[in-house]
Amino acid sequence: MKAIYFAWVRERVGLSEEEITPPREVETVRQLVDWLAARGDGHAAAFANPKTIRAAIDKTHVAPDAPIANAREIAFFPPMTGG
Amino acid sequence: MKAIYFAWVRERVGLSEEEITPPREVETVRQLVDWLAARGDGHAAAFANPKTIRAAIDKTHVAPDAPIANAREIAFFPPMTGG
Amino acid sequence: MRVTPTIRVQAGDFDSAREEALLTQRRRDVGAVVAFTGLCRDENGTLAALELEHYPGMAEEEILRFANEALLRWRLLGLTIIHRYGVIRPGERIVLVVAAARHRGDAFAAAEFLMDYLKTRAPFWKKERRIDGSDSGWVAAKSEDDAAASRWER
Amino acid sequence: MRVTPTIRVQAGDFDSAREEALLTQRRRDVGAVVAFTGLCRDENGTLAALELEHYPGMAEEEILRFANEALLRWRLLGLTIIHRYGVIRPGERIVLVVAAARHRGDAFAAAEFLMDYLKTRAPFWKKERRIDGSDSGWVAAKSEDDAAASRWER
Repeated sequence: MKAIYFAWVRERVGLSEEEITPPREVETVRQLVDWLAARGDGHAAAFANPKTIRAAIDKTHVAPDAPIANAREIAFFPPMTGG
Repeated sequence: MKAIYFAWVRERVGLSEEEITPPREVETVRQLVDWLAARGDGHAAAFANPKTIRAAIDKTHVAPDAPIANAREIAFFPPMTGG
Repeated sequence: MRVTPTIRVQAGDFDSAREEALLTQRRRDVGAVVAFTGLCRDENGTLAALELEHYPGMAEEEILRFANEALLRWRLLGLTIIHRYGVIRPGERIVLVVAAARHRGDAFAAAEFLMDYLKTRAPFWKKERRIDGSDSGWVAAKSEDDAAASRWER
Repeated sequence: MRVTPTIRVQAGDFDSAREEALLTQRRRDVGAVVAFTGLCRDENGTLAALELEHYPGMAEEEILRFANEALLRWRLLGLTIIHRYGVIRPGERIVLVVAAARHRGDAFAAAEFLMDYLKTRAPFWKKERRIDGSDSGWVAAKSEDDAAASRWER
Protein backbone atom coordinates (compact mmCIF):
# COMPACT_ATOMS: atom_id res chain seq x y z
CA MET A 1 0.00 0.00 0.00
CA LYS A 2 1.00 3.61 -0.42
CA ALA A 3 1.65 5.82 2.62
CA ILE A 4 1.44 9.57 2.00
CA TYR A 5 2.36 12.39 4.33
CA PHE A 6 1.32 16.02 4.63
CA ALA A 7 2.50 19.18 6.41
CA TRP A 8 4.93 18.58 9.29
CA VAL A 9 4.45 14.82 9.10
CA ARG A 10 5.83 14.98 5.55
CA GLU A 11 8.67 17.30 6.63
CA ARG A 12 9.74 15.08 9.53
CA VAL A 13 9.49 11.82 7.59
CA GLY A 14 11.40 13.50 4.76
CA LEU A 15 9.18 11.96 2.10
CA SER A 16 5.87 12.88 0.44
CA GLU A 17 4.97 9.25 -0.06
CA GLU A 18 6.37 5.75 -0.01
CA GLU A 19 5.34 2.19 -0.76
CA ILE A 20 5.02 0.16 2.43
CA THR A 21 4.40 -3.52 3.10
CA PRO A 22 3.55 -3.87 6.77
CA PRO A 23 3.52 -7.40 8.17
CA ARG A 24 0.23 -9.22 8.59
CA GLU A 25 0.03 -8.57 12.34
CA VAL A 26 -0.24 -4.80 11.73
CA GLU A 27 -4.01 -4.61 11.49
CA THR A 28 -5.12 -1.12 12.52
CA VAL A 29 -4.14 2.47 11.83
CA ARG A 30 -2.76 2.72 15.37
CA GLN A 31 -0.57 -0.35 14.87
CA LEU A 32 0.60 0.99 11.52
CA VAL A 33 1.67 4.26 13.19
CA ASP A 34 3.78 2.28 15.69
CA TRP A 35 5.26 0.20 12.88
CA LEU A 36 6.08 3.30 10.78
CA ALA A 37 7.67 5.05 13.80
CA ALA A 38 10.28 2.28 13.92
CA ARG A 39 11.41 2.79 10.30
CA GLY A 40 13.99 5.50 11.07
CA ASP A 41 14.73 8.75 12.90
CA GLY A 42 12.54 10.87 10.60
CA HIS A 43 9.61 8.51 10.97
CA ALA A 44 10.20 8.33 14.73
CA ALA A 45 10.08 12.15 14.98
CA ALA A 46 6.96 12.37 12.83
CA PHE A 47 5.05 9.75 14.80
CA ALA A 48 6.44 10.52 18.28
CA ASN A 49 3.05 11.72 19.51
CA PRO A 50 0.37 9.62 17.79
CA LYS A 51 -2.39 11.73 19.38
CA THR A 52 -1.46 14.65 17.12
CA ILE A 53 -1.66 12.55 13.93
CA ARG A 54 -4.78 12.13 11.82
CA ALA A 55 -5.21 9.46 9.18
CA ALA A 56 -7.26 8.89 6.05
CA ILE A 57 -7.70 5.63 4.17
CA ASP A 58 -8.41 6.04 0.48
CA LYS A 59 -9.21 9.73 1.06
CA THR A 60 -11.67 9.23 3.91
CA HIS A 61 -10.96 10.22 7.54
CA VAL A 62 -10.54 7.16 9.77
CA ALA A 63 -10.18 6.55 13.50
CA PRO A 64 -7.03 4.95 15.03
CA ASP A 65 -8.76 1.59 15.39
CA ALA A 66 -9.80 1.41 11.73
CA PRO A 67 -8.58 -1.75 9.93
CA ILE A 68 -6.00 -1.19 7.20
CA ALA A 69 -6.46 -4.53 5.42
CA ASN A 70 -8.06 -3.19 2.24
CA ALA A 71 -6.31 0.18 2.06
CA ARG A 72 -4.63 1.17 -1.19
CA GLU A 73 -3.56 4.60 0.10
CA ILE A 74 -3.19 5.67 3.70
CA ALA A 75 -2.43 9.29 4.54
CA PHE A 76 -1.02 10.77 7.75
CA PHE A 77 -1.22 14.45 8.64
CA PRO A 78 -1.63 16.91 11.53
CA PRO A 79 -5.05 18.36 12.46
CA MET A 80 -6.40 20.33 9.53
CA THR A 81 -6.15 24.14 9.38
CA GLY A 82 -8.11 25.05 6.27
CA GLY A 83 -10.70 27.74 5.69
CA MET B 1 -47.54 69.10 15.01
CA LYS B 2 -47.21 67.18 11.78
CA ALA B 3 -48.81 63.73 11.41
CA ILE B 4 -47.38 61.56 8.64
CA TYR B 5 -48.66 58.25 7.35
CA PHE B 6 -47.09 55.33 5.53
CA ALA B 7 -48.20 52.23 3.59
CA TRP B 8 -51.83 51.24 4.13
CA VAL B 9 -52.29 53.81 6.90
CA ARG B 10 -51.48 56.49 4.28
CA GLU B 11 -53.76 54.85 1.71
CA ARG B 12 -56.72 54.62 4.09
CA VAL B 13 -56.32 58.12 5.53
CA GLY B 14 -55.93 59.41 1.96
CA LEU B 15 -53.09 61.75 2.92
CA SER B 16 -49.32 61.47 3.23
CA GLU B 17 -49.23 64.04 5.97
CA GLU B 18 -51.28 66.73 7.65
CA GLU B 19 -50.92 69.42 10.30
CA ILE B 20 -52.84 68.51 13.41
CA THR B 21 -53.62 70.41 16.61
CA PRO B 22 -54.93 67.88 19.10
CA PRO B 23 -56.56 69.30 22.25
CA ARG B 24 -54.57 69.45 25.46
CA GLU B 25 -56.25 66.35 26.95
CA VAL B 26 -54.74 64.18 24.19
CA GLU B 27 -51.53 63.29 25.96
CA THR B 28 -50.31 59.94 24.64
CA VAL B 29 -49.84 58.21 21.31
CA ARG B 30 -52.78 55.92 22.13
CA GLN B 31 -55.04 58.89 22.84
CA LEU B 32 -53.89 60.60 19.64
CA VAL B 33 -54.82 57.48 17.64
CA ASP B 34 -58.33 57.59 19.10
CA TRP B 35 -58.58 61.31 18.37
CA LEU B 36 -57.36 60.86 14.78
CA ALA B 37 -59.79 57.97 14.21
CA ALA B 38 -62.68 60.39 14.80
CA ARG B 39 -61.56 62.81 12.05
CA GLY B 40 -63.41 61.09 9.21
CA ASP B 41 -64.14 57.80 7.47
CA GLY B 42 -60.62 57.39 6.05
CA HIS B 43 -59.03 58.04 9.41
CA ALA B 44 -61.53 55.71 11.07
CA ALA B 45 -60.61 52.91 8.62
CA ALA B 46 -56.90 53.49 9.07
CA PHE B 47 -57.03 53.46 12.86
CA ALA B 48 -59.82 50.89 13.30
CA ASN B 49 -57.42 48.38 14.87
CA PRO B 50 -54.87 50.34 16.92
CA LYS B 51 -52.96 47.13 17.72
CA THR B 52 -51.77 46.94 14.10
CA ILE B 53 -50.45 50.51 14.08
CA ARG B 54 -46.91 51.49 15.00
CA ALA B 55 -45.83 55.02 15.78
CA ALA B 56 -42.65 57.08 15.74
CA ILE B 57 -42.10 60.49 17.28
CA ASP B 58 -39.48 62.59 15.56
CA LYS B 59 -38.21 59.49 13.75
CA THR B 60 -37.87 57.24 16.80
CA HIS B 61 -40.12 54.25 17.51
CA VAL B 62 -42.39 54.88 20.50
CA ALA B 63 -44.83 52.82 22.55
CA PRO B 64 -48.59 53.62 22.70
CA ASP B 65 -48.24 55.23 26.12
CA ALA B 66 -45.47 57.63 25.01
CA PRO B 67 -46.30 61.32 25.65
CA ILE B 68 -46.79 63.46 22.56
CA ALA B 69 -46.31 66.83 24.24
CA ASN B 70 -42.99 67.74 22.61
CA ALA B 71 -43.46 66.00 19.27
CA ARG B 72 -42.86 67.95 16.10
CA GLU B 73 -43.55 65.01 13.80
CA ILE B 74 -45.50 61.90 14.63
CA ALA B 75 -45.66 59.04 12.13
CA PHE B 76 -48.14 56.15 11.94
CA PHE B 77 -47.53 52.99 9.94
CA PRO B 78 -48.11 49.22 9.88
CA PRO B 79 -45.50 46.75 11.16
CA MET B 80 -42.34 47.11 9.08
CA THR B 81 -41.53 44.70 6.26
CA GLY B 82 -38.08 45.78 5.15
CA GLY B 83 -35.01 43.74 4.39
CA MET C 1 -9.92 52.19 16.23
CA ARG C 2 -13.52 53.27 15.88
CA VAL C 3 -15.37 51.84 12.88
CA THR C 4 -17.72 54.17 11.02
CA PRO C 5 -20.49 52.23 9.31
CA THR C 6 -21.48 53.10 5.76
CA ILE C 7 -25.25 53.36 5.42
CA ARG C 8 -27.18 54.20 2.29
CA VAL C 9 -30.89 54.23 1.53
CA GLN C 10 -31.26 54.63 -2.22
CA ALA C 11 -33.53 53.94 -5.18
CA GLY C 12 -30.77 52.59 -7.43
CA ASP C 13 -29.02 49.23 -7.45
CA PHE C 14 -25.71 48.59 -5.68
CA ASP C 15 -22.50 46.75 -6.52
CA SER C 16 -21.76 44.20 -3.80
CA ALA C 17 -18.25 43.48 -5.06
CA ARG C 18 -17.35 47.16 -4.93
CA GLU C 19 -18.74 47.53 -1.40
CA GLU C 20 -16.80 44.47 -0.26
CA ALA C 21 -13.61 45.76 -1.88
CA LEU C 22 -13.99 49.12 -0.10
CA LEU C 23 -14.01 47.31 3.26
CA THR C 24 -10.94 45.15 2.59
CA GLN C 25 -8.65 47.04 0.24
CA ARG C 26 -5.25 48.21 1.50
CA ARG C 27 -5.57 46.37 4.78
CA ARG C 28 -4.16 43.12 6.09
CA ASP C 29 -6.18 42.67 9.27
CA VAL C 30 -9.49 41.48 7.81
CA GLY C 31 -9.81 37.70 7.97
CA ALA C 32 -13.53 37.29 7.29
CA VAL C 33 -16.15 39.07 5.21
CA VAL C 34 -19.82 38.09 5.26
CA ALA C 35 -21.97 39.67 2.56
CA PHE C 36 -25.70 39.17 2.71
CA THR C 37 -27.81 40.09 -0.32
CA GLY C 38 -31.61 40.08 -0.17
CA LEU C 39 -33.40 39.78 -3.50
CA CYS C 40 -36.95 40.24 -4.74
CA ARG C 41 -38.45 36.75 -4.96
CA ASP C 42 -41.42 35.55 -6.97
CA GLU C 43 -42.19 31.91 -6.49
CA ASN C 44 -45.39 31.51 -8.45
CA GLY C 45 -44.63 33.73 -11.42
CA THR C 46 -47.34 36.29 -10.70
CA LEU C 47 -45.33 39.15 -9.22
CA ALA C 48 -44.58 42.10 -11.50
CA ALA C 49 -42.71 44.14 -8.90
CA LEU C 50 -42.45 45.16 -5.29
CA GLU C 51 -43.02 48.77 -4.39
CA LEU C 52 -40.89 49.59 -1.39
CA GLU C 53 -42.04 52.60 0.58
CA HIS C 54 -39.81 54.02 3.29
CA TYR C 55 -39.71 56.80 5.86
CA PRO C 56 -36.93 59.10 4.64
CA GLY C 57 -34.65 60.20 7.42
CA MET C 58 -35.93 57.68 9.92
CA ALA C 59 -34.81 54.76 7.72
CA GLU C 60 -31.19 55.96 7.76
CA GLU C 61 -31.32 56.83 11.48
CA GLU C 62 -32.82 53.51 12.46
CA ILE C 63 -30.29 51.53 10.40
CA LEU C 64 -27.47 53.56 11.94
CA ARG C 65 -28.83 52.69 15.38
CA PHE C 66 -28.70 48.94 14.60
CA ALA C 67 -25.28 49.32 13.01
CA ASN C 68 -23.89 50.96 16.13
CA GLU C 69 -25.47 48.26 18.25
CA ALA C 70 -23.74 45.62 16.09
CA LEU C 71 -20.42 47.46 16.49
CA LEU C 72 -20.85 47.33 20.27
CA ARG C 73 -21.72 43.64 20.33
CA TRP C 74 -19.13 42.23 17.92
CA ARG C 75 -15.56 42.99 16.95
CA LEU C 76 -15.96 44.38 13.47
CA LEU C 77 -13.47 46.11 11.20
CA GLY C 78 -15.99 47.40 8.69
CA LEU C 79 -19.73 47.50 8.11
CA THR C 80 -21.82 48.55 5.11
CA ILE C 81 -25.60 48.48 4.85
CA ILE C 82 -27.52 49.50 1.74
CA HIS C 83 -31.31 49.33 1.46
CA ARG C 84 -33.19 50.21 -1.70
CA TYR C 85 -36.66 51.72 -2.03
CA GLY C 86 -39.00 52.24 -4.98
CA VAL C 87 -39.96 49.71 -7.65
CA ILE C 88 -37.97 46.48 -7.52
CA ARG C 89 -38.60 43.57 -9.91
CA PRO C 90 -38.18 39.84 -9.27
CA GLY C 91 -34.52 38.83 -9.28
CA GLU C 92 -33.37 42.37 -8.41
CA ARG C 93 -31.42 43.20 -5.26
CA ILE C 94 -33.16 44.88 -2.31
CA VAL C 95 -30.69 44.96 0.55
CA LEU C 96 -26.98 44.45 1.23
CA VAL C 97 -25.19 43.93 4.54
CA VAL C 98 -21.42 43.48 4.48
CA ALA C 99 -19.56 42.84 7.74
CA ALA C 100 -15.76 42.59 7.86
CA ALA C 101 -13.94 41.24 10.92
CA ARG C 102 -10.80 39.48 12.04
CA HIS C 103 -12.76 36.32 12.81
CA ARG C 104 -15.69 34.73 11.03
CA GLY C 105 -17.94 34.40 14.09
CA ASP C 106 -18.19 38.17 14.51
CA ALA C 107 -18.90 38.77 10.83
CA PHE C 108 -21.60 36.09 10.64
CA ALA C 109 -23.36 37.15 13.84
CA ALA C 110 -23.36 40.85 12.98
CA ALA C 111 -24.73 40.28 9.48
CA GLU C 112 -27.49 37.97 10.72
CA PHE C 113 -28.40 40.33 13.58
CA LEU C 114 -28.63 43.28 11.20
CA MET C 115 -30.84 41.41 8.74
CA ASP C 116 -33.19 40.29 11.52
CA TYR C 117 -33.51 43.90 12.67
CA LEU C 118 -33.88 45.36 9.18
CA LYS C 119 -36.80 42.96 8.59
CA THR C 120 -38.71 44.04 11.67
CA ARG C 121 -37.56 47.50 12.78
CA ALA C 122 -36.40 49.50 9.76
CA PRO C 123 -39.24 51.69 8.43
CA PHE C 124 -39.79 50.06 5.04
CA TRP C 125 -43.04 48.59 3.70
CA LYS C 126 -43.46 46.30 0.72
CA LYS C 127 -46.44 46.32 -1.61
CA GLU C 128 -46.88 43.64 -4.27
CA ARG C 129 -47.92 44.55 -7.79
CA ARG C 130 -49.18 41.55 -9.83
CA ILE C 131 -48.53 40.96 -13.52
CA ASP C 132 -52.28 40.98 -14.23
CA GLY C 133 -52.25 44.61 -13.11
CA SER C 134 -53.90 43.94 -9.78
CA ASP C 135 -52.35 45.02 -6.57
CA SER C 136 -52.33 42.25 -3.98
CA GLY C 137 -51.72 44.66 -1.19
CA TRP C 138 -49.13 45.22 1.45
CA VAL C 139 -46.90 42.39 2.57
CA ALA C 140 -47.84 41.38 6.12
CA ALA C 141 -45.20 41.28 8.82
CA LYS C 142 -44.22 37.70 9.62
CA SER C 143 -44.23 36.34 13.14
CA GLU C 144 -41.10 34.31 12.33
CA ASP C 145 -39.28 37.56 11.56
CA ASP C 146 -40.29 38.93 14.96
CA ALA C 147 -39.08 35.71 16.55
CA ALA C 148 -35.77 35.98 14.68
CA ALA C 149 -35.27 39.55 15.88
CA SER C 150 -36.20 38.70 19.46
CA ARG C 151 -33.35 36.15 19.62
CA TRP C 152 -30.96 39.09 19.94
CA GLU C 153 -32.73 40.83 22.82
CA ARG C 154 -30.92 41.00 26.12
CA MET D 1 -35.19 20.04 -7.69
CA ARG D 2 -31.85 18.63 -6.70
CA VAL D 3 -29.09 21.21 -6.21
CA THR D 4 -25.63 20.32 -7.49
CA PRO D 5 -22.97 22.15 -5.49
CA THR D 6 -20.06 23.77 -7.32
CA ILE D 7 -16.76 22.88 -5.66
CA ARG D 8 -13.34 24.00 -6.76
CA VAL D 9 -9.91 23.58 -5.18
CA GLN D 10 -7.53 25.78 -7.09
CA ALA D 11 -4.29 27.75 -6.87
CA GLY D 12 -5.67 30.90 -8.51
CA ASP D 13 -7.88 33.63 -7.12
CA PHE D 14 -11.66 33.67 -7.57
CA ASP D 15 -14.27 36.29 -8.43
CA SER D 16 -16.94 36.33 -5.72
CA ALA D 17 -19.28 38.58 -7.70
CA ARG D 18 -19.19 36.19 -10.66
CA GLU D 19 -19.85 33.16 -8.45
CA GLU D 20 -22.77 34.95 -6.81
CA ALA D 21 -24.18 35.97 -10.18
CA LEU D 22 -24.00 32.36 -11.42
CA LEU D 23 -26.21 31.27 -8.52
CA THR D 24 -28.87 33.95 -8.98
CA GLN D 25 -29.04 34.85 -12.66
CA ARG D 26 -32.17 34.02 -14.66
CA ARG D 27 -34.09 32.91 -11.63
CA ARG D 28 -36.75 34.56 -9.50
CA ASP D 29 -36.90 32.19 -6.54
CA VAL D 30 -33.71 33.20 -4.67
CA GLY D 31 -34.47 35.59 -1.82
CA ALA D 32 -31.19 35.42 0.11
CA VAL D 33 -27.53 35.00 -0.74
CA VAL D 34 -24.83 34.72 1.93
CA ALA D 35 -21.26 34.99 0.65
CA PHE D 36 -18.42 34.30 3.06
CA THR D 37 -14.89 35.24 2.05
CA GLY D 38 -11.90 34.20 4.15
CA LEU D 39 -8.75 36.27 3.69
CA CYS D 40 -5.10 35.92 4.63
CA ARG D 41 -4.64 38.05 7.74
CA ASP D 42 -1.46 39.54 9.16
CA GLU D 43 -1.99 41.52 12.29
CA ASN D 44 1.55 42.37 13.30
CA GLY D 45 3.07 43.06 9.90
CA THR D 46 5.52 40.14 9.95
CA LEU D 47 3.80 37.67 7.64
CA ALA D 48 5.13 37.40 4.09
CA ALA D 49 2.74 34.69 2.98
CA LEU D 50 0.85 31.57 3.89
CA GLU D 51 1.71 28.35 2.16
CA LEU D 52 -1.41 26.25 1.91
CA GLU D 53 -0.79 22.56 1.41
CA HIS D 54 -3.69 20.26 0.56
CA TYR D 55 -4.45 16.63 -0.14
CA PRO D 56 -5.48 16.60 -3.81
CA GLY D 57 -8.55 14.51 -4.42
CA MET D 58 -9.46 14.18 -0.77
CA ALA D 59 -9.92 17.96 -0.43
CA GLU D 60 -12.57 18.01 -3.16
CA GLU D 61 -14.23 14.84 -1.87
CA GLU D 62 -14.37 16.03 1.70
CA ILE D 63 -15.79 19.43 0.71
CA LEU D 64 -18.41 17.69 -1.44
CA ARG D 65 -19.33 15.58 1.56
CA PHE D 66 -19.93 18.71 3.71
CA ALA D 67 -21.78 20.39 0.85
CA ASN D 68 -24.15 17.45 0.50
CA GLU D 69 -24.68 17.43 4.26
CA ALA D 70 -25.57 21.15 4.11
CA LEU D 71 -28.01 20.45 1.27
CA LEU D 72 -29.71 17.82 3.43
CA ARG D 73 -29.93 20.08 6.47
CA TRP D 74 -31.10 23.33 4.89
CA ARG D 75 -33.31 24.36 2.00
CA LEU D 76 -30.78 25.73 -0.46
CA LEU D 77 -31.17 26.73 -4.09
CA GLY D 78 -27.47 26.97 -4.87
CA LEU D 79 -24.10 26.37 -3.23
CA THR D 80 -20.56 27.22 -4.31
CA ILE D 81 -17.38 26.49 -2.38
CA ILE D 82 -13.92 27.48 -3.58
CA HIS D 83 -10.74 26.84 -1.59
CA ARG D 84 -7.32 27.96 -2.76
CA TYR D 85 -3.96 26.31 -2.12
CA GLY D 86 -0.38 27.41 -2.69
CA VAL D 87 1.21 30.73 -1.73
CA ILE D 88 -1.28 33.33 -0.50
CA ARG D 89 -0.20 36.79 0.67
CA PRO D 90 -1.80 38.99 3.35
CA GLY D 91 -4.98 40.61 2.09
CA GLU D 92 -5.53 37.90 -0.52
CA ARG D 93 -8.58 35.63 -0.60
CA ILE D 94 -8.34 32.02 0.61
CA VAL D 95 -11.84 30.61 0.64
CA LEU D 96 -15.32 31.42 -0.63
CA VAL D 97 -18.66 29.93 0.39
CA VAL D 98 -21.79 31.20 -1.33
CA ALA D 99 -25.18 29.85 -0.28
CA ALA D 100 -28.39 30.86 -2.06
CA ALA D 101 -31.82 30.12 -0.62
CA ARG D 102 -35.40 31.31 -0.54
CA HIS D 103 -35.00 32.45 3.07
CA ARG D 104 -32.07 34.03 4.84
CA GLY D 105 -31.96 31.60 7.78
CA ASP D 106 -31.05 28.68 5.52
CA ALA D 107 -28.38 30.63 3.68
CA PHE D 108 -26.75 31.94 6.89
CA ALA D 109 -26.77 28.57 8.65
CA ALA D 110 -25.39 26.64 5.68
CA ALA D 111 -22.55 29.10 5.09
CA GLU D 112 -21.55 29.13 8.75
CA PHE D 113 -21.75 25.33 9.03
CA LEU D 114 -19.58 24.91 5.93
CA MET D 115 -16.94 27.33 7.20
CA ASP D 116 -16.79 25.58 10.58
CA TYR D 117 -16.26 22.26 8.82
CA LEU D 118 -13.75 23.58 6.31
CA LYS D 119 -11.66 24.89 9.22
CA THR D 120 -11.48 21.56 10.99
CA ARG D 121 -12.17 18.73 8.53
CA ALA D 122 -10.99 19.73 5.05
CA PRO D 123 -7.43 18.46 4.40
CA PHE D 124 -5.59 21.77 4.16
CA TRP D 125 -2.62 22.88 6.25
CA LYS D 126 -1.25 26.40 6.60
CA LYS D 127 2.41 27.26 7.01
CA GLU D 128 3.52 30.80 7.79
CA ARG D 129 6.47 32.35 5.99
CA ARG D 130 7.83 35.49 7.73
CA ILE D 131 9.12 38.61 5.97
CA ASP D 132 12.55 38.15 7.61
CA GLY D 133 12.81 34.91 5.62
CA SER D 134 12.22 32.65 8.59
CA ASP D 135 9.52 30.08 8.62
CA SER D 136 7.47 30.20 11.78
CA GLY D 137 6.06 26.80 11.15
CA TRP D 138 2.70 25.21 10.70
CA VAL D 139 -0.38 26.94 12.04
CA ALA D 140 -1.75 24.94 14.96
CA ALA D 141 -5.35 23.80 14.96
CA LYS D 142 -7.46 25.92 17.31
CA SER D 143 -9.68 24.40 19.97
CA GLU D 144 -12.27 27.13 19.31
CA ASP D 145 -12.55 25.91 15.73
CA ASP D 146 -13.20 22.38 16.99
CA ALA D 147 -15.82 23.77 19.35
CA ALA D 148 -17.44 25.71 16.50
CA ALA D 149 -17.61 22.58 14.34
CA SER D 150 -18.98 20.44 17.18
CA ARG D 151 -22.01 22.78 17.49
CA TRP D 152 -23.40 21.14 14.34
CA GLU D 153 -23.09 17.54 15.48
CA ARG D 154 -26.28 15.61 16.01
